[in-house]
Amino acid sequence: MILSIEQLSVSSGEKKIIDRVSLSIRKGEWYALVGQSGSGKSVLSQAIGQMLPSNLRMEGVINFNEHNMMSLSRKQLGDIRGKKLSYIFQDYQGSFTPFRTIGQHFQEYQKVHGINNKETRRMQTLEALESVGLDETFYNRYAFQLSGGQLQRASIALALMFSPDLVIADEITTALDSVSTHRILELLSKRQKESGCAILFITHDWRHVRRYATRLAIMKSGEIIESGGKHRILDHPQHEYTKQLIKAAPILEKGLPSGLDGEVSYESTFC
Amino acid sequence: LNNSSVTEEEDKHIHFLYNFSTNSLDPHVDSSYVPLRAGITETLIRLDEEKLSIEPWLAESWEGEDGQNWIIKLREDVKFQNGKVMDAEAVKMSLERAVKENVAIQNALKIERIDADGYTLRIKTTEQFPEFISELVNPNVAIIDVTETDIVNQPIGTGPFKLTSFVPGSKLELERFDEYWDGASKLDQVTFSFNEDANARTLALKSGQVDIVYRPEVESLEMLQEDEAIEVESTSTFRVHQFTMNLQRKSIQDVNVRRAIDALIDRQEIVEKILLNHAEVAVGPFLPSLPFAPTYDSQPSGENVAIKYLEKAGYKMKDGKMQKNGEPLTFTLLTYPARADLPLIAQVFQSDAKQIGIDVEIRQIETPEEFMASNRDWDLATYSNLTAPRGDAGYYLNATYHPTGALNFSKADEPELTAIIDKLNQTVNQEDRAILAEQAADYVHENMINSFVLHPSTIVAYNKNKVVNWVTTKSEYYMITNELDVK
Amino acid sequence: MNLLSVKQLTKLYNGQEVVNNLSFDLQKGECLGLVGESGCGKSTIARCLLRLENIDSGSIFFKDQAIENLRHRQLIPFRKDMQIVFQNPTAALNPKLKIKDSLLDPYIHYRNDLTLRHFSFTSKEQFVLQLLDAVGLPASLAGRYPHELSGGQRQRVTIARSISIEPELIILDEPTASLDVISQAEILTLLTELRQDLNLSYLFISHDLAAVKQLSQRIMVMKKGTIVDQFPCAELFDDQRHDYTKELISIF
Amino acid sequence: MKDSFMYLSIQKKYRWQAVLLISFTIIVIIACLYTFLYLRHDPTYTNLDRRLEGMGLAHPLGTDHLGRDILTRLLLGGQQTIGFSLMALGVALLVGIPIGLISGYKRKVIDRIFMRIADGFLAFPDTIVAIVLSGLLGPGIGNLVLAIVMVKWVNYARLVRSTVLSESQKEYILIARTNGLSSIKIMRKHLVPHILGNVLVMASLDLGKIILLISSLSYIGLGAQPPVPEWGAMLNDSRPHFQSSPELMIYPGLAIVVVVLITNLIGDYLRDHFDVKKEVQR
Amino acid sequence: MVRILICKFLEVLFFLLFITFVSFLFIRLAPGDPVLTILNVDELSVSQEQVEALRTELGFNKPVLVQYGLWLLNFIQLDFGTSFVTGQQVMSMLLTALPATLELTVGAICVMLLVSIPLGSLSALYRDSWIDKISRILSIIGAAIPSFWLGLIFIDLFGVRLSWFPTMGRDGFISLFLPSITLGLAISSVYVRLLRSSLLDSYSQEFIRAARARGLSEGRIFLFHAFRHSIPPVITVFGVSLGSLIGGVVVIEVLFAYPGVGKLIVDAIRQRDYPLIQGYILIMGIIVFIVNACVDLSYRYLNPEMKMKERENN
Ligand SMILES: Nc1ncnc2c1ncn2[C@@H]1O[C@H](COP(=O)(O)OP(=O)(O)OP(=O)(O)O)[C@@H](O)[C@H]1O
Ligand SMILES: Nc1ncnc2c1ncn2[C@@H]1O[C@H](COP(=O)(O)OP(=O)(O)OP(=O)(O)O)[C@@H](O)[C@H]1O
Ligand SMILES: [Mg+2]
Ligand SMILES: [Mg+2]
Repeated sequence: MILSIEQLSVSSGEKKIIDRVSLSIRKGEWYALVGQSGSGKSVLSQAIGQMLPSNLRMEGVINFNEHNMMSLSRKQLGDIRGKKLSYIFQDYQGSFTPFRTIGQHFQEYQKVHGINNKETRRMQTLEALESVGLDETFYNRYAFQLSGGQLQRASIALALMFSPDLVIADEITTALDSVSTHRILELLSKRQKESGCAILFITHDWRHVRRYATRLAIMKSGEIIESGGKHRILDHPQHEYTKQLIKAAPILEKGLPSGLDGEVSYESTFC
Repeated sequence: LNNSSVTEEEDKHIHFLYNFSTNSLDPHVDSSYVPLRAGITETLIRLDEEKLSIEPWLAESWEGEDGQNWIIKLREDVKFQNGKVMDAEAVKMSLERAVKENVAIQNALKIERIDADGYTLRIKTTEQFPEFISELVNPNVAIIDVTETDIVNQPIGTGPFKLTSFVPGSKLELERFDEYWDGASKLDQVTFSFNEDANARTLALKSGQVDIVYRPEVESLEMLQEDEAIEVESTSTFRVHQFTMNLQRKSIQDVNVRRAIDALIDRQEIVEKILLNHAEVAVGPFLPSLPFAPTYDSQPSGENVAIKYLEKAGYKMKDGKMQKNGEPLTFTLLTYPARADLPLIAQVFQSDAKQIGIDVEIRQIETPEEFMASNRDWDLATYSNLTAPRGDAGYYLNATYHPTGALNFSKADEPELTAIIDKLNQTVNQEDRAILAEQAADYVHENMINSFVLHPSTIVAYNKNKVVNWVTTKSEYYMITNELDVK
Repeated sequence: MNLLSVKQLTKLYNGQEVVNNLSFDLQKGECLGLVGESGCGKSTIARCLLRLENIDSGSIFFKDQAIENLRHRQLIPFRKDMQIVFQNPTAALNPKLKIKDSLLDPYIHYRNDLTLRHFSFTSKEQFVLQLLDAVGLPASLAGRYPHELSGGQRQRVTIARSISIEPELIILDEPTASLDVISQAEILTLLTELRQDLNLSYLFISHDLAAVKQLSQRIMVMKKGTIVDQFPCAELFDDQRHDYTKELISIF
Repeated sequence: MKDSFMYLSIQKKYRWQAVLLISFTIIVIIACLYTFLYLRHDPTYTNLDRRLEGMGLAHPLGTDHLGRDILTRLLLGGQQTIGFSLMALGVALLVGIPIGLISGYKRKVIDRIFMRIADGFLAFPDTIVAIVLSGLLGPGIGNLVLAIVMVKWVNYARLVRSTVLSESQKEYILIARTNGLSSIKIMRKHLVPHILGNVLVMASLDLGKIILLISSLSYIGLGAQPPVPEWGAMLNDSRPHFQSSPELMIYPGLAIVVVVLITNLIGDYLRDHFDVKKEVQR
Repeated sequence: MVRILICKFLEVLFFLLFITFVSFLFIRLAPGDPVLTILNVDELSVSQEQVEALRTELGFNKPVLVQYGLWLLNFIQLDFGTSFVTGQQVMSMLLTALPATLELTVGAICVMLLVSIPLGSLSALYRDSWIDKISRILSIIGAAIPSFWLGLIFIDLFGVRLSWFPTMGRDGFISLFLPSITLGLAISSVYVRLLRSSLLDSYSQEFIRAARARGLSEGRIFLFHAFRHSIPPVITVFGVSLGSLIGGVVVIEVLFAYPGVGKLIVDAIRQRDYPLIQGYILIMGIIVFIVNACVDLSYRYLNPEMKMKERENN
């Protein structure tokens, strides 16, 4: 068990944004979180890394790697964040500070996590970029000089740099077109297999759940209404809302409601 | 005054604070006259402050019976601050430079030719010009060594102090000139600085930053006087604050209206309450102590007198307004802020006039001379004028009452008066001149061509525990002298 | 009869061909799907067809009349027969206008040249209600401002506005891209119904193959400014499809 | 800078401020109206026997150096200062908004010409223009207003222009164009309501600046003329009495501070108000 | 590259022509002229013919355009004319006074930075805390206080009552304190608020969240990410409000009898010293132009996006 959340509530003033949610993620699994817009998925994901805005209060228990996240000092949190637990956000452009180059981001990242030799840092950066298919010309580029897909790849490289135990990916492809989306997810899945990390994958798109997830949870209005194995939920949804959600998904070909055969292998189109 | 007791043993130093600033020290051009006032330069002729007549200074004597050919003998013991001897040739060059650099001086001196011979100057004026010698009092005719290169920042004169440094708009540092012809000063150094804000000047004296302050804030004098260490001196000047009447305006053309206006001006109260007694009530243009100032009978004044004059002129009070033929009497009164008391006088007049049903519209302007000359849609103007800047009445009478005068804003064109002035311009003899000037002044008063309010005083405050031999002059020309000393 | 026919349309931005030599026809009552990855020029085509953008070469025939060179005034009779729905409904509604005012905007301007067949009303209020009803929105929204609506509701409002003058052609530029799955499905259903009820023609732009397949009769596949494939919907899974089309299918 | 707000984004917090502001404003207006309708003292009546009196029943705030009632002058000065500032602002708006609208919407030649002119105007430091202009035209509040208009209109034109430029890229303007609206109608119906918010915010913040500018120019003697009791001019008049009767400078100074404070608070309030809406829209 | 230089050059030329022409027009069309001041009518007798003669000599009777042409001709030869009042070269007068003004301005900017950076940063970092509230109240009040009034209070307090600083003039470093503190405080309230809101804006950006997620310390985030991102709006406002800063300098210089260009120009306006006014406007225009060019350059440095775009275009 990498992460276990028990009875977590987040509230803003009187209003409860997340209401007693429990959830656990196992080592190396791809855990999908699906649900209505504004149901609190992003808030939940930020609560895990203790990154909520100051006006939100939270209670409950978050255990990450046997640490109780709530009781850690800022320093300890800083060590965990980025090293053991890393994030990829939807807004690819915004994930990079606009006036620093990609290389500088990697450098700074390694520096704060204790790698002191500049040359080592540079080598590792190039390696990491290489692993997501970006060559060294990207090292000195700024975020605005990369396409959305390239930036998301850089984010992935950054997030997986220290082989974290858990990567939280919050709607990382909604801003990309379908072709790029596909390539990014393929890459993420490949890198996950290599590094063995767990992924908390927040999405709206059933196709991605069907293709990559092992388990999933469904959120609505701050609560998890259903959770379990992928096949169980896709084939036998219990909750009314889940049924609606599945029904509403656009279908290209007939006969693939469960996604069982969605895992057909096909040529990876990138590289 | 905490610093005042700390007088330096080895260095005798005085810090003087003046109320105008200048960006140039060119003695021939700078109209703030700082080089002369700071004791750097001197003129050939000076004003005797007691007798209020002219006396030789760098000159020894002069002659010029015909009023056109002048012979000036120079002192032979005068040296410039660079050690050169001041002879007639140097003076000639200096005068020529003044005329060349300064149109105003060129106009004022009317020099046709100068000949130099040892220590004697022969000067011919373009026309008969009896005031010529008194014009030489003008600080812009100071004698400097024109062979020096940087006259603007480093003028070399003959005065008791020589310049060591100059910060434009801020201050001069001066040092004793040991070879001064009239006996070197006992002071080692003098700082002559500028500040145009009267408050700031007062504050500087109070905080002990400076020793002598020229024109401190009138309102703060009481407070200054409470300080044991501070002496406040006040001396009337040759200046007069007057109401200029625009004789081209219909209502003003009536002498009774002019008299009413004159009667409305509450001089005593203005002197007491606005200038806090640092002024002298004026009836005519010339300071009473001047030899040619007429004596006047005391005249009734006040609202009732004014109303009587107005009734004589055909005005009646109706609906609270002074009217004639259904037309209410109103005045447009010009004033300008450069002399801070003028707008106040204007406002007091406005308020007083309102009491007898006359509406006065005050219009504030920036440059009064230019405005009054080019705009004629005003009735009255507060104006301040030097009436005998160099101890002679010729300048004021010519400028203000002669039809061709540049300051004749009343547009006075009285043949009788013009004749007196013309005659004055031909007369060389001082006594005869005085009589003519008096006649003119009487005529002005009789016909109320302008109305005079007061002669403002120059106020100087200084630290009497330190400063010795300070003299406040009427002409305001002579400030830092070789006599000045510290205790 | 071809409602719209485009011949060799080319559009340059900064000297670069964004739309390159493109030709296609659109029949009356038909829905033509246009797919392609982002940045391939789909929105540019939409803007060119409406003449919001001047084209660099080629011709556009609307109801067999060339409109590529017409001026503002001359275009008005054509424009009242074509409408557009944009991807981002927030930007497409003036935030300072109430919903009802936004809805009536086109009608007010074309009112004199219009004869409405489907909508009949006696007052503007009534018209607004009919429009809202047509897209399945409650009447209570009429008095609100756009920011008080959800994304899906806003998109319905823009659709309602586009059908208010009963145009013959509606260009739908990714109308569902910013919505969640449930709203997406609802909008697609709504569009299908409206097309049948009002006999509309659509040019449906999207990069979502499934959505396009659901709505259209024919599909065009676009890549880098040119059309690489064009086929009836039923032939989507045929073998002779272009490689790019196959890739799109495969990643779906 | 998209949202520069001074206060919390929680709306409840605004309420007391709004109440405070409105009551302040009303007090100021009433005070000015009071003198307008009923003057107990003639603001120009000088009484040299009663100069520099302290507070008292007859003169609640005492008298000035000419024995005039300070309260009356202060309140009348409020009318002058605020009135002329509003006038300057109003004229600047009337000039700036249409020019900005046209140049932002029409672009091309008009815009280019405008931009050049605006650049030129911006090259002159605004306060300097005001100083030079009112110095040269002669002191007087009319000239001062003219000078302020000259330097301020550009700001509004620019603000409007940039708002219009960014708004007219938005799709609702495109749609309005496909709907056959003429340029004038688009400007009137779609753009004007949009710029009003921004302009209002800027104007209310500007008002304070203009009041300060008018009074500082009056203070260095370039503004209102005596005996008009403009606040800056009152300050200037009281300068000689700074040592002996500092209250003469305190009253008008405080009056300026309070009024500028109020206009600034209103400006901030409006800015937040408009910003909060924007947040929701996003 | 050459083309760009030529364009820039033309732009500068156009700009100079514009401001000199407009200011020339204003100056000459305004009522009043310096002839009577030059002739010192206050003390010397002058006849009306002499006045007219001087007016003709100085060319005031010629049409404005001709006067401008003549001025321009001299200007091209780098001759800015001589002051009517002092007879000195206008440029040398301005250049002697300029360092004082620059000192004052730099001093004021330093004060402004010293006040607004800590205050603005703290109130953004500790939003809604007491320090935020206090700095907000201070900055609102600060924006409402006329600078000359503040200056008088300072003079009274620190100059007279406490005698810490000289009240006037320019006499070494110490005399710089009061004027630059007054001016600095007067302008800093704007920047406190600006920096605060700009920082808050930065902190609401996604990249800050991303940096936190990477485990960077708050101090590092502030220094290397948030603060730098907040500078451009501050600089923009600085460039735009440079004019009012220069105007503020005038008021302060008059108040403190500080011998800078501001005091020079107020005197020049009073005396209608045309060449000096003209020269002043020209110099200030150039300074504003240079500063704004620097502001543009700093954008390029702060915002790599602009720098790259520029490079592509060349
Ligand atoms: N800082 C905050 N203060 C107050 N409320 C907040 C804050 N952040 C989020 N919320 C509220 O919490 C709720 C959940 O937001 P969240 O971003 O987690 O939704 P989501 O499930 O990620 O939705 P989406 O699919 O659209 O991303 C929303 O109603 C939102 O308004
Ligand atoms: N006004 C413009 N100026 C310059 N280039 C433009 C302009 N508008 C669009 N482009 C460029 O034209 C290309 C096509 O843009 P377009 O918006 O038509 O793409 P799209 O297919 O609609 O993409 P998306 O699916 O993201 O909406 C893009 O590369 C874009 O950068
Ligand atoms: Mg989210
Ligand atoms: Mg598009």
